[in-house]
Amino acid sequence: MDVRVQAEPFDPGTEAAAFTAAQGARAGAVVTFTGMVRDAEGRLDRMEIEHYPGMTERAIAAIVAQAAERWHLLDALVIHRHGALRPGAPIMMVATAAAHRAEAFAAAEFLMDYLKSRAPFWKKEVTAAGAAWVAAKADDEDALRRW
Amino acid sequence: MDVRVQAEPFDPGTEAAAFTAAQGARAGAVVTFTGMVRDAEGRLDRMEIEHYPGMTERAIAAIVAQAAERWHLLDALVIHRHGALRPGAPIMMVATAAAHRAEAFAAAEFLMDYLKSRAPFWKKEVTAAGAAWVAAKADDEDALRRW
Amino acid sequence: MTVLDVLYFAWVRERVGAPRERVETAAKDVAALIAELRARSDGHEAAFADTAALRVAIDQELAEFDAPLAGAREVAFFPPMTGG
Amino acid sequence: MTVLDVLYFAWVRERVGAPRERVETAAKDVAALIAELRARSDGHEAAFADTAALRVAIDQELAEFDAPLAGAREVAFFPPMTGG
Repeated sequence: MDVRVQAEPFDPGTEAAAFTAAQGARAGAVVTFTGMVRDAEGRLDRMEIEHYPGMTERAIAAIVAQAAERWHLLDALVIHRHGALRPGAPIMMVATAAAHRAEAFAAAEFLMDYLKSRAPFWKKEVTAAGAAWVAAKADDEDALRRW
Repeated sequence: MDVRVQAEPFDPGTEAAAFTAAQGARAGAVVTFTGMVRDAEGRLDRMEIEHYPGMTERAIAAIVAQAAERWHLLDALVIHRHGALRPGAPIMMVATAAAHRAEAFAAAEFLMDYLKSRAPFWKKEVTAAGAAWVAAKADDEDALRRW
Repeated sequence: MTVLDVLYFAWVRERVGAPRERVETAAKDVAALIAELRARSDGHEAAFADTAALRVAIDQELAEFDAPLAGAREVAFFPPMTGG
Repeated sequence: MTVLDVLYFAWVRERVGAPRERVETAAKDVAALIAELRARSDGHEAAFADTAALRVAIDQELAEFDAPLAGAREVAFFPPMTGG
């Protein structure tokens, strides 16, 4: 289990390759999720991500431990960036390895739902017109109830 | 949308990196699934995968088109190997790109459920003790009903 | 009478002893075709003994056992699929 | 009286005008602490005007507004989180 909270960029493909290769023949299924800075209208200059050093790592480690136990994960990885990110840049990724696909998918979705609403990150969008904090979505809070 | 049915090995990390990079800033979420030859007990010599050339590509293309429309996918990739595969080797992968995580996850799970039971592949496990066709699981048939 | 390409996969292929054969038939539907194929050899008989364990595709589309064969050119028999 | 490190994040930090401050307080719970903090400045008042929009963590664990502060060393206020 590996949790990294970092300002530095990361390459999701390189991480996915290393994670998958590390599983050997124990795992039958690896799921990865990569979240990118979205800017469909091309109006974003950058996304600024603030976090709560210390609590961030604790909160994520607790979520990962919960997922690992519930879905018998063979391995899990969470990487989350903070600082200023350009449109299209990977913000974060989650990877899960399990014997079968249902566990790997469920654990990855659970981790994402918890990271969205329970890990202390705050996103701010900066455009030519100014800066605005991204509001939490009711959907994201609702998503937690299914677990 | 890209569908590849091949005997050659592939590298899930390289594919994931290329797929993610190709999305630019339109996509907010990329999900990948990689299925590997599992051999927890170390008794497997190889997995042999037979398929129905022609029908395989048609069936997968139809499944991908359905997923793309239903979840507004920006992109999708399916790679599936046939022939003889060693323990730990990637058998297949699915990647989906969408604006938001829920769509990317749902489409990837849907594609996996359909590939399991509706794409014409058959797996045979070869051990020192002999060879046996893998039986379809009732679970896999049930998994289709949720869609 | 029409001529069909009949294809076999996985253990169906192994029991029949061949991956494909050309079959001249007047069978109206899949079930009638199966009845004809079973009589061909002991291997065919073994392959078609339990049709509940079989799936069929007509011209590369999954079909039911009562599907008509009018216009069909290729019929394939195989066990439930185990992809992914 | 105890001394707490009080931390602010995102727009709470911007309104207060500082990322953290040391606060000497006898507040028994989070709600009482908020009542004291609001009186510190117009910025604090703006930050705490709508507590429904706020979340609180005590010693880096999410907590409720009626949580006791006994033994606490670090209290953080911030908007709902938007990670992932």
